[in-house]
Amino acid sequence: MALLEVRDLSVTYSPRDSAPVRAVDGVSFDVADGEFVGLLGESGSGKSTLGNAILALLDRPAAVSGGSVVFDGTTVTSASEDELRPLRWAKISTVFQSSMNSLNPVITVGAQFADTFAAHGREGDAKHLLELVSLDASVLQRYPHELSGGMKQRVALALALALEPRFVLLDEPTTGLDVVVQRNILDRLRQLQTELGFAVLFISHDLGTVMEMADRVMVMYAGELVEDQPAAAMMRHQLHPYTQGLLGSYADPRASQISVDFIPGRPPNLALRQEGCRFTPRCPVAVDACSTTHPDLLPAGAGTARCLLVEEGQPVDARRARTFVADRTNDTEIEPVLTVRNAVKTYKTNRAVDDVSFDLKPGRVTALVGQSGSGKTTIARLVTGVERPTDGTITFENSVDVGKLRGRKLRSYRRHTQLVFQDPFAALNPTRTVAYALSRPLRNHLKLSAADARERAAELLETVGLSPAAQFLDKLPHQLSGGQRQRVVIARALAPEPKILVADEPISMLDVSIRAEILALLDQLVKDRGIAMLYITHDLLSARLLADNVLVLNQGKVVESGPTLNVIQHAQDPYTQLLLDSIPNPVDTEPWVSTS
Amino acid sequence: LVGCTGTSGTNGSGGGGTAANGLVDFLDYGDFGGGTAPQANYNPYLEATRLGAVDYVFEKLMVYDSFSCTPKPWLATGFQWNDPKTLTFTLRDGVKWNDGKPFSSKDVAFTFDLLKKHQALDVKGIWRYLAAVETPDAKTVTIKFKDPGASTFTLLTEIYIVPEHVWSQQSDPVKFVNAQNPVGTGPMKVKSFNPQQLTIERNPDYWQADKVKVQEIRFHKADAGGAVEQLKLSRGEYDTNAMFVPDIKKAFVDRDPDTNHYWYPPGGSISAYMNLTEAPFNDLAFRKALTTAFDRDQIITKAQLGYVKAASQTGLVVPGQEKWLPQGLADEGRIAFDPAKTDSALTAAGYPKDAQGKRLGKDGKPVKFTFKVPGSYTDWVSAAQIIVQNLKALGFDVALETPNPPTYESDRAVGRYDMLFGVHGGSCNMFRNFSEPLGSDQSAPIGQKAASNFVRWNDPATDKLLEELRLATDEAKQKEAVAGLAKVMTDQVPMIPLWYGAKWFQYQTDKAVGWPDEKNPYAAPGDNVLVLTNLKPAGS
Amino acid sequence: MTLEAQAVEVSRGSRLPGWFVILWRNRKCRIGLLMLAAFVLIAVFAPLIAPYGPRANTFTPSIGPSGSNWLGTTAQGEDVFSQLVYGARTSLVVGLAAGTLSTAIGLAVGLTAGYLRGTVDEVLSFFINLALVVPVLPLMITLAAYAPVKGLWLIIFVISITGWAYGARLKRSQIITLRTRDYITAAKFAGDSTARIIVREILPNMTSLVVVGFMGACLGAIGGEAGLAFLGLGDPTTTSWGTMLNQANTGGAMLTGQWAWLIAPGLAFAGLMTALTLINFGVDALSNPHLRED
Amino acid sequence: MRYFLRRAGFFLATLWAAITLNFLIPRLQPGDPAEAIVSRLGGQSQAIDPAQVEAVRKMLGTPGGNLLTQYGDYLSAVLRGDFGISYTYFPYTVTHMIGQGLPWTLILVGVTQVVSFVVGTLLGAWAAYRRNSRVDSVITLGSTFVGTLPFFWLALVLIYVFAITLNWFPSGGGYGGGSNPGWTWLFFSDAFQHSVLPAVSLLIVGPIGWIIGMRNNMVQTLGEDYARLARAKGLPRRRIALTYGARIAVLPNVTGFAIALGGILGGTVLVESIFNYPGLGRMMLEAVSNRDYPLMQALFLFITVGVLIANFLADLLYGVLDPRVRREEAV
Ligand SMILES: Nc1ncnc2c1ncn2[C@@H]1O[C@H](COP(=O)(O)OP(=O)(O)OP(=O)(O)O)[C@@H](O)[C@H]1O
Ligand SMILES: Nc1ncnc2c1ncn2[C@@H]1O[C@H](COP(=O)(O)OP(=O)(O)OP(=O)(O)O)[C@@H](O)[C@H]1O
Ligand SMILES: [Mg+2]
Ligand SMILES: [Mg+2]
Repeated sequence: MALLEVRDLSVTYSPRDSAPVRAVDGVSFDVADGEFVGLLGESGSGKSTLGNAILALLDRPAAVSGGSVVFDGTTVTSASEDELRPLRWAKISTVFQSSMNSLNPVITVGAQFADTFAAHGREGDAKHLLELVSLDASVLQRYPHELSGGMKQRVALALALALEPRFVLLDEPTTGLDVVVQRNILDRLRQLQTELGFAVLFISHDLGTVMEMADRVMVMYAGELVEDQPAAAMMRHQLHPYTQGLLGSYADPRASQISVDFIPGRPPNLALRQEGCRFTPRCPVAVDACSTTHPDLLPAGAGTARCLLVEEGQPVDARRARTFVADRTNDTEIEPVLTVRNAVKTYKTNRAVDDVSFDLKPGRVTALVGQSGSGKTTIARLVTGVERPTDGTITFENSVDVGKLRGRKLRSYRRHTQLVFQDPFAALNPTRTVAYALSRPLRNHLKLSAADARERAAELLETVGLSPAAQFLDKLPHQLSGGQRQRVVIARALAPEPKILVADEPISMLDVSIRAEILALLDQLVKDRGIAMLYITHDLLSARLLADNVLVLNQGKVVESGPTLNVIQHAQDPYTQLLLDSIPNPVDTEPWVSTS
Repeated sequence: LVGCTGTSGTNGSGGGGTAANGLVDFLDYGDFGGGTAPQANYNPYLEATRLGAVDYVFEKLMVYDSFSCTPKPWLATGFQWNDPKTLTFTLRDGVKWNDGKPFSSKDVAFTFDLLKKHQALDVKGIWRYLAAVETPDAKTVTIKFKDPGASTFTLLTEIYIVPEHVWSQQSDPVKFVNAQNPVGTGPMKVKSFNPQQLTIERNPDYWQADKVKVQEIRFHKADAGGAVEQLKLSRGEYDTNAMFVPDIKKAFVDRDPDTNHYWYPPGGSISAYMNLTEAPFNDLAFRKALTTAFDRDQIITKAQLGYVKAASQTGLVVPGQEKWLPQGLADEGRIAFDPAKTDSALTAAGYPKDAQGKRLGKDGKPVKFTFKVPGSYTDWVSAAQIIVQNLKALGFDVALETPNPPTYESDRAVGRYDMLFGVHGGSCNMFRNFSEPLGSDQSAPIGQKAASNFVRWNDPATDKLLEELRLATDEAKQKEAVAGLAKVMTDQVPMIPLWYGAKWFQYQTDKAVGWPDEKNPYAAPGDNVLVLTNLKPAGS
Repeated sequence: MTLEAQAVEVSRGSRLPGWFVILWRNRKCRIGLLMLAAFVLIAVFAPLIAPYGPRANTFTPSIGPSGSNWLGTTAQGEDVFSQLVYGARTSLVVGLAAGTLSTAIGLAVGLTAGYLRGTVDEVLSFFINLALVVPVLPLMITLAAYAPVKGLWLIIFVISITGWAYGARLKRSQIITLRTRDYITAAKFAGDSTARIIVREILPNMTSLVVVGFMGACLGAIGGEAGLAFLGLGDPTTTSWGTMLNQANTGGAMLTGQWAWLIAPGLAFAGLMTALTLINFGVDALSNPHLRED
Repeated sequence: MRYFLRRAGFFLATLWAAITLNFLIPRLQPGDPAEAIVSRLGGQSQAIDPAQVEAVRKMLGTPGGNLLTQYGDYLSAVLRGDFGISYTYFPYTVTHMIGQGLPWTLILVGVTQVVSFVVGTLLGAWAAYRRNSRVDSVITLGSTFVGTLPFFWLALVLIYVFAITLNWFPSGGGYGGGSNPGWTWLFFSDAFQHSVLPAVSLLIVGPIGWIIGMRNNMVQTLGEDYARLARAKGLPRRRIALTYGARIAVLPNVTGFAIALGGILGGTVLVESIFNYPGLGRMMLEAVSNRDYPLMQALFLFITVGVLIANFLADLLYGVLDPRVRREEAV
């Protein structure tokens, strides 16, 4: 008997405000003792809901609407809170998606450990636990808010292991953390898991990480499991078209030739019942039967898959749909449109930007990579005239001193320099339509009439691939998917026909499957319009895909720069190497090559 | 819990109130002044903040029966005008201060000098008129006036006499609260005080101790007019009180008709003041027409709950002051409500109604004016509403305004109004009763603060009558002048008296009898010492 | 997702504004809204519902309930029931007017302070904080006692003047978070003017806060009016439940045992306040989604 | 330190503003305190004697000099703690009068506020703990109706029923006339008797705000991740409700409470004037209606300073109770 047996589990949200949503639908799987299982899936596919159901932590309006969860012989789904209590934490513990918020803010870390031990009448050594996650014992006396994000995550992990459980559920335990820190924690986790031998269900949508860490990987789509295979097998051969698309959006930036795929479209509305396969609308290889027949999760390959084509034994290759191949040239002859020379920005005593020099050239992308807090955003602010440099110069078209612009002049400079925001959810006013958002720069900077602006807005939408544009003009942001929103944000930045586009981590908030799509779009725009782009990211893969040149930033200083491939393949600086090492590497040594 | 409440245990009416010595054990009185958190203060000149006991501890040379306006011998047995500017009082023998020291003319002279030295204590403004106070001997006080002093006589009788041997020790008599056993000549002494209750007890050495049949008076702190106080009164917790009680008959009298009584003698006149400097109020015919315009009866029954009487147009308070009325006046100068008469008189005077029923002025435009009333005086507001109704019925375009009292008072003083209420008269000083509202020296140009002639009546004939009244020492002459002034009121209508303000007075006869009432109005309710010396144990 | 976005989401497919839909979904709030609607109807149709004018003093004073005067008469011979009906008008007008006024002041001050920051913010924040620590009731009493003219508008004015600060503070802090939102920066990049940004980008995102503030101000204003009127600082010529209570108290309702005169305005007042408080449950849910599933 | 300086700066600036406002109020008012005093003596139906007004004006003394020197004098007097002499209680000083009223207000309202807070918070926590149960409905709906009853009206009804009809309690005042203030058992029991009705009427309407506030906060905290984690950890429900729900949810209420305590002096006007209770609230109403500017000014200052101090303490308290508070942002 497996440690955890999930059988045909369904979870339904029945909010008073809207139609019920079946967020988890007929999910079945087992987890054996000591096994490390990954759960992949797009945002909203029901991963956390499934996790909560396993932990018996569902709250109104969510409820188990079918099936069962049996943990170590106890039927969790029907047990009372009293029956569950001995199970909780002693045998099954968890680290939540947002462990930043999962520590009680008003009691010390030590008290939270004590609390945990006391609830189960156990003795424990909190210091030792903290050592396990490489934390100092002094952390015990501190309050959560006195810890950094990474420290909190580690405390949460240590807390989860406090009673030596047999099963730990990790729900995106490292989201929101710096790449380097994230790497550190995950390494530690894997190590502990091998040492202590607990089973793990690891939820994430970051497939690089999951693939690298897990023994076995399950993929969820729209509330259903669509595939379940050992990691290695899945790396080699993905059964389901969705999994193929998902994995296609990953590549190793160190490879000399790389390409990524993406799946266009968005997942179905779970409130509506759908005949047939849920992936049909986005599936590049769908056949007629897909939209009528609902496939079952059946054995295939090294595991199971939910696809009619797989069922019928047909070869499935969904990766041909859209592919984005990094194809950057490098020449130095072009006249720069913006030059930054020895720029320094000091906040009080903190030199956020320290003697940075670079050029932006039309039709070229310069990437700015670095750890969190290394000064990337500050440079973007300097370039766009939001902040003035403490020292050094920023010159636009050899004549305009950006650091001295104010008022009207600054406004006209912004006609040429636009910003693409990181978070497409925050960058659009939730109460204003797409047409409004797009028409503002057109009316202000290009002085178009209202009617012309609307027409132009429609063209811009087409440019960023939102067609037919008329369908989008009068939508409010919440009616758009993340990818669509990001496209609107880009369209808005393009509206005044800028010469410089600054993109501050424009894809970090998006699902992996959408990222490549946006990158392809940016790449095309730069090429077509000869825009000079400053692309800010901590993700070397996307820098590799998009940028001609890369600047590696550490504590405000440029530690390495040059043509992207050069820098990545022959990193000189130890910091650049650290960044490169932090990239999850599912296929150990040789770069992953797709098999078909 | 019943009966544990401190006050209620000792309260209550019924027999048993009379002690063996023929005295009433104690009487429960109402409020004793001094604000809501009273502090011991028996300085009789600090009128604003002293406690009610002062009236029983200190005495005056003469005591006025302020109902009929007759002076009664008190610390002085008599007085005599040597000449119009010289007045001599003869003091009573055998009067002692309640600390045993004898009372003499020295104390009287000291008192007057005290007021001269400390103007803040001279609340009656007596030294406006005095030249000197002399004491030829221990029993005689001679008062010299700057001008003929007949009109100042009542003021003199309002001065409490204080002991020299106590007060001369005080460095700052203005701030002297006299809190410990205040020394006076009066019928009572302070027994105990806390902010909730003030108790005074009989002074056995009082010069007319035989007339004081009450051993103790207890005053109880209250927010005057509060509903709870009314309830307490109606439950018989007070032997006497002076407060407004709605529906007094049902609420109080009917609960025990044999014991519970009230008497609300009239005070000053409340009149409609018109701004005589502006049209149409500067037109005598107009004013005269208006005298019949107001439904006084409705004001009395609705706004004043029937507690008051319609006022005489003469400005005199009848029936108390009926002896001052001019001859041949119908119904003591009271004017009946007769809107038809007003209507025709107005039309005759050149104020016709137009087709829409709007009253037109001499300029042919509709007459439009405001009536102001202090917003927080609810009964006045009700009265004003009736007046406005009356005026509207006559075709006037009148608006009611309800400013707050200080604004109202300042508007009235500077003449920034068309029509509003004013109070005048009611005291025993006939000169003041008429000079204050009518004397041209009490007036001021519009925009400046008038002392008390708010209507700005400016009439040499009136001033002449006032001067005669001021100087007249004998009563016949005074009556003649008062009659002349009363005629000014009826013939010239400088203002239109509507009703007399009531002096609230409720009492119970189960413990003590002899309270003044309509049948035996030997004093007005506020004449405390007169009342006290007339009280007798019930059933005796 | 921001609150407004949720609200928009919730109201999808209906013409009603999102905040209203959220309010209506809440059971307590729905009861409150219905009760309020009843009061509004009574106020609007007061002349039809009340048998007599509120100030018609043609009846025998101080009598108990009878066939012609359902709740008896006042000491001045007015019909208590008619006053009760007309009193609803006063309370609602005060609530509405003072609510609107203080919300407007709060919005103006909060917006300016929050958006402009710097010295302007320092100065305005100081005034906001000052207004917050100034004791409201005493200030109200003083203002009401010393204002040159009595009247309903004075009361409304006084209540607004004393009641705007809390809303201003809330709005200021919300605007401070809003103004650093990316979409505001985006609007700057789009070349929009400050005024336009405030009006078109920020304000629409504050509707729920404005509703919250307005409800709170209404509640406070109605209570404040009644309290002032009860203390005798109101306008005796307007008929409100507060003045009714004041007159019942001074007019000896207890003394003459006219319980109806005393009880009715109190209950009517409590009814209206309950309605508003119940609505506030929904308003709380507006700003705190945790409370939505009640 | 910076935080402290900022707070102190605000404290002083507000104090100064309050003092200045106090200085200006009487000078902006129409009418004359002397006239107000005299007309109060006579009642509305009596003519005012100008001589009397003059004497009273002399008694009160008028401040000399131009506005600026007056302001200087006033400031220095206030700094010396000299608030002058009350007009209503001449020649007693304002300080003396405040000393008379303060204990009553502090005890009556202080005690009822504390009880309201404790009861309200407990009930609110209970309602949140049993959210959507019958207990919750009874507590929230019941307190809503009871709590919205107009307080002054409630007071009248209580007086009518318990003081007048049943005669269980005295109808007003701080103590009976028969017992003299002092440290005697008799006086205390008498004072207690007198405080029952005012206290009850305050207690009936008092808790509602705390109930609803606490319930809302706690519903929120119970929905936070840390409360969920506590459940996952297998902590007993009650313990979760207390240390993870109530403990955190009560924080905003505690600050609110400190501020409410600061505001009690201002909030007692109604209760004290209905029950004729000898505290500061009633004194303030009296001072306002009598134009007793010195007393009024001092009471205002007193109340403002009370609120300010309470705010200040609330901030400090919050820092102690809630380790999250980043104090720099608290201003
Ligand atoms: N309280 C709720 N009411 C209604 N629907 C909800 C609620 N919470 C979640 N859902 C829906 O349930 C579905 C699954 O949500 P869940 O949080 O499990 O996704 P997830 O896979 O964990 O996503 P993410 O990667 O973003 O964490 C989503 O479509 C979401 O819209
Ligand atoms: N307004 C500011 N005042 C003070 N310090 C600042 C300010 N803005 C940024 N800093 C500091 O400057 C440094 C660089 O910050 P910046 O935001 O540019 O980093 P980043 O590389 O964009 O990080 P991330 O990847 O987390 O967005 C950080 O140490 C930050 O704390
Ligand atoms: Mg999740
Ligand atoms: Mg950044």
